[in-house]
Amino acid sequence: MHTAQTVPSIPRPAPSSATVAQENSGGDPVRLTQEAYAEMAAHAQREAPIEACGYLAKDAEGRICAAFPMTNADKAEDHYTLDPAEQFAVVKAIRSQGLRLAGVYHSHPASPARPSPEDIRLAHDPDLLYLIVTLLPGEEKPVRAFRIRKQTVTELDLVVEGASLPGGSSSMSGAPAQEDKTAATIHRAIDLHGVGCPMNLVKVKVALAAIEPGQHLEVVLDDGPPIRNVPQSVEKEGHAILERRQLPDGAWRLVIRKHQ
Amino acid sequence: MHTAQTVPSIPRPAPSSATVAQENSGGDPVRLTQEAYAEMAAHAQREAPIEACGYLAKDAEGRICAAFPMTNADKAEDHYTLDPAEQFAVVKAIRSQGLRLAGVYHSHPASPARPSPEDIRLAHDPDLLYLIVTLLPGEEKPVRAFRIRKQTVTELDLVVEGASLPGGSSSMSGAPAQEDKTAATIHRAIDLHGVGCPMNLVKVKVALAAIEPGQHLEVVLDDGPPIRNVPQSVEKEGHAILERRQLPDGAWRLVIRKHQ
Amino acid sequence: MREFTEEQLERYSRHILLAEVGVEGQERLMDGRVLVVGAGGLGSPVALYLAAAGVGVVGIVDNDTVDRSNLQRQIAHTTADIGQPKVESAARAMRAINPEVQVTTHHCFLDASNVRQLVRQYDFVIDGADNFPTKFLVNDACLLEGVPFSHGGILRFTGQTMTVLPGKSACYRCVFREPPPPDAVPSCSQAGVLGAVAGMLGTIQAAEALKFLTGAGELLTNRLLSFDALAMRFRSTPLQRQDNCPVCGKEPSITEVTDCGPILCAA
Amino acid sequence: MREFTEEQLERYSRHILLAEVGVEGQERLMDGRVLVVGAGGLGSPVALYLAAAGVGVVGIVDNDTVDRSNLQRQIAHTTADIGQPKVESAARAMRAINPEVQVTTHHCFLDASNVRQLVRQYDFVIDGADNFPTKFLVNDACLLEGVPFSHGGILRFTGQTMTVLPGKSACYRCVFREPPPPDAVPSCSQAGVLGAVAGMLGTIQAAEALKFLTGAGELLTNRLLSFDALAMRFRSTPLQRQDNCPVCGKEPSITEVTDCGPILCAA
Repeated sequence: MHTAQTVPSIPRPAPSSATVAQENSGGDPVRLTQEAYAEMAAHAQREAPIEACGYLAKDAEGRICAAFPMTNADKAEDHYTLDPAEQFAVVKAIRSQGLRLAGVYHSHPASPARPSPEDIRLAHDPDLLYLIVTLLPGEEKPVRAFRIRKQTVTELDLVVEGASLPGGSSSMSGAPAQEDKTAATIHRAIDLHGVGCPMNLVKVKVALAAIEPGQHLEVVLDDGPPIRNVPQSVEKEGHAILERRQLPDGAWRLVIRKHQ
Repeated sequence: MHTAQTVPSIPRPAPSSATVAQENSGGDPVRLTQEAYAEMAAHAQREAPIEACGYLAKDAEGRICAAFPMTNADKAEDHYTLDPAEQFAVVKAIRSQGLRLAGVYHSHPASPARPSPEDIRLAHDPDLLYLIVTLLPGEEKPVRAFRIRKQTVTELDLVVEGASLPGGSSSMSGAPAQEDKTAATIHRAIDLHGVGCPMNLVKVKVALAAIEPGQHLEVVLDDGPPIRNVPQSVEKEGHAILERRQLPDGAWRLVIRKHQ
Repeated sequence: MREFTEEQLERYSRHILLAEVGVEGQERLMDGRVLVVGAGGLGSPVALYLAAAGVGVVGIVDNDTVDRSNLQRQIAHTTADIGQPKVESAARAMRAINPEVQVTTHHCFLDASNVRQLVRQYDFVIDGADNFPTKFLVNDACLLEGVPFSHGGILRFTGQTMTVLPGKSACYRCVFREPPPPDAVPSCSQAGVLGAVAGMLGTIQAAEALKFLTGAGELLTNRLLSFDALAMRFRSTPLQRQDNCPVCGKEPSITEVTDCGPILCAA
Repeated sequence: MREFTEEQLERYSRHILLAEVGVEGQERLMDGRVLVVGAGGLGSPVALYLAAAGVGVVGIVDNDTVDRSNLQRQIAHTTADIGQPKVESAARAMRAINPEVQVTTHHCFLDASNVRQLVRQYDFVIDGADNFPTKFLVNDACLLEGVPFSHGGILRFTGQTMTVLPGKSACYRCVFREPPPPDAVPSCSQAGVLGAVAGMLGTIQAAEALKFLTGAGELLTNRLLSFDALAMRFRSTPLQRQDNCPVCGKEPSITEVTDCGPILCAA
């Protein structure tokens, strides 16, 4: 957190490719799950034209599997500051899910996904990854990953995986939407937009009670406590989460198979 | 009880000495405590001119120590029937106090204490004593004891004892009254006539709380459950019962010394 | 599946969230029928918690009216209820908590003439009676009718409870055989009880009823749970069905309920 | 000695009859002052039984209003009370049971700015809070002010409670040291609780308060009483004061209460 806490709130000029040392690391590529990418992309879209920012978490295999949208305390179109008040909570949330802090992401709503001089100057943590998402249409790489050590930027290869999504797509052509195809036949669906904890879990349980064992329930849950709490409670009662992906509006879509 | 239950409810003529075989048993005298006598006498006075009747109980030493006033179901001036509905309850009460049934008493409000022909004819239990109390003034023997076997009456010697009453009198000159002298100085007195269980014990405890340890509380308690319950509860809490005697109206007077 | 209204989901959310209760368990509660014998120290908390839980039908049987001396522990009644039938007062409190619960009041003495036809209308019975003859009457009627029940008793600072599944677990007579002679039950000083002790025991009985209806957990069968609130110690005594139990043994001598008043029985 | 009215004697007769309470004990109850923190699942039965017992002054502090989801277990409130401050609703129920009790309502959050001045006005505090920061706040304030209290917590089918005599017996921090990190406390599925479990724990806490005020029996000090209502098993774990306890140890690091919100505390 000391890294993120020291990100200062100063304006920075538009990104210039001149200041970025473009090197390829040559090592293993950075792996990013589709959910995490979708979360970043959706967040960037929600916040545009303001820069979106947040933390990234990696799982035991080192794969970046979750993005944690945070508040850009600057509320600016060309720079960002992670809200210090949120940093503790998010790092705790990451740990509570058995994940580790992997890096910081932010968006460039109107410029390519390359670090600005300030991005470089203020990147204090040599172990963190810096991911940048651009909303510029037609960009070949809408998201890029960098390591920044001693003011030197190294771009890393980035692979977006759909591994946790059976039937999911690993295309980078935008955030996955609810209408994406899925292998599972949905027997019942409930939309819990705006339904907080713990009533959302109550409604999931009621919906599960109404289908047969082995059948599938589709649930849309709000981001934040709902997505952090409900799936784990559902799994604890023996049901399986078949799919879990973020929607463009930040909410999450789950497909739950009722326990046999 | 079978004896008492079969006492029929028929009128009988005034007692006639002619029908009574007057013999002295020559054995040990019947011993009667002052409390038991006082109870019978008080009951006779309360009921006059109706005949009073009830059971008598004896303690482990064979002494008649308690009289249990019962209802004369006939409500007549010259005959009596023990109310059958009360008989079970009274016999249980006698047993519950560790006593045994000793006999039956009744009063002759306007004639001497001698069995009438019906008293003899209807006395079925050869093992019970039959005591008769007279209210006739100036009688030498206001209470007499008889055994009646096969229609034959034997009068037994009768001694009234005051043994259980410290400072009590064994004179037969009427029932002991509340104003009798006692060794204890009374610091507070409460009259619980008509106050049932368990409120009587509540009030005794309140009164005891208001005096100093070692001081004396005088309490008047109703006969029946109150006198059976309250003293034992008071003793259980460490207080001492200094005196306990029955009053002419059947109620009981206790003197309690508050625990130190 | 029952359709829950939004209000029901909200009201019962804390039960539905429990894995061991859940939607099905709450449905079973709402379909359940429990008879509470006695609307006094034990019956008060039982009645309130069963109502709160949304048990479908709660019957209460009690012949008493509210007395001021009840209010030190009988929390279903208020000062304004003094003189009114306890079943009415308790029913009012239950309906105020949860208007969905159907409360059936039986303002009468439970006796041999009515106990069997009453208990057989219910899935579970709570014995919150304050006297031994009624406790044996409830035991015998529940055994003969095959209705599970929770026995409960309190005295001063102590309480004891056990749950009986007729034919499956030890019954009250397996343990206590018959009522004590009435004169062996001291009536006066024994009337004292710490108010909260009634609550401690009644809430355990309510929990047993909820567990029975939902099927959650392990009931207090073949165990007598007792506690002393003075020392705040709890003890569990293992029990067994007795072959020679007069009501649930191999050759039962009790095949019909009988009134067992304090006088007639003791002879 | 206090003069009891006839009505008071009747109302409190079942306490006066107890040798361990008696007239003096009932007077102590009537002179006693108890603060109930939280008018929810635990605070409800506590408030009702303290009122029934005639405790002189009962304070209740709670910032919440009655929600339908409370009614499954919070028996001091009714359906008609939904939306009203819980302290008002609980006070109404208490006064209905016993108009003699002076109920003081504190409709506010308990925090570092008010907790010490609040607890010091009472003889005993019941912790019926539903969150860890408040439980630690109550512990620290009671320790610093020397006010005995009962800790209580419930979750699903379980409950735990201990009574703390500051400077004499183990405190909550001797055992639990500090609040768990907020994300270690699962918020959603853990919201479930069997209604009667709240009653079981609250009535034990009420009994402890009554024992403390009357001086009867042995308090739950240096012991953690816990139970699992699913198995209906109770357990008592011996505790000891800890020399290195941050609030009641030899070199306490906590000498003032601090607000310990879920985020700030977790670092």
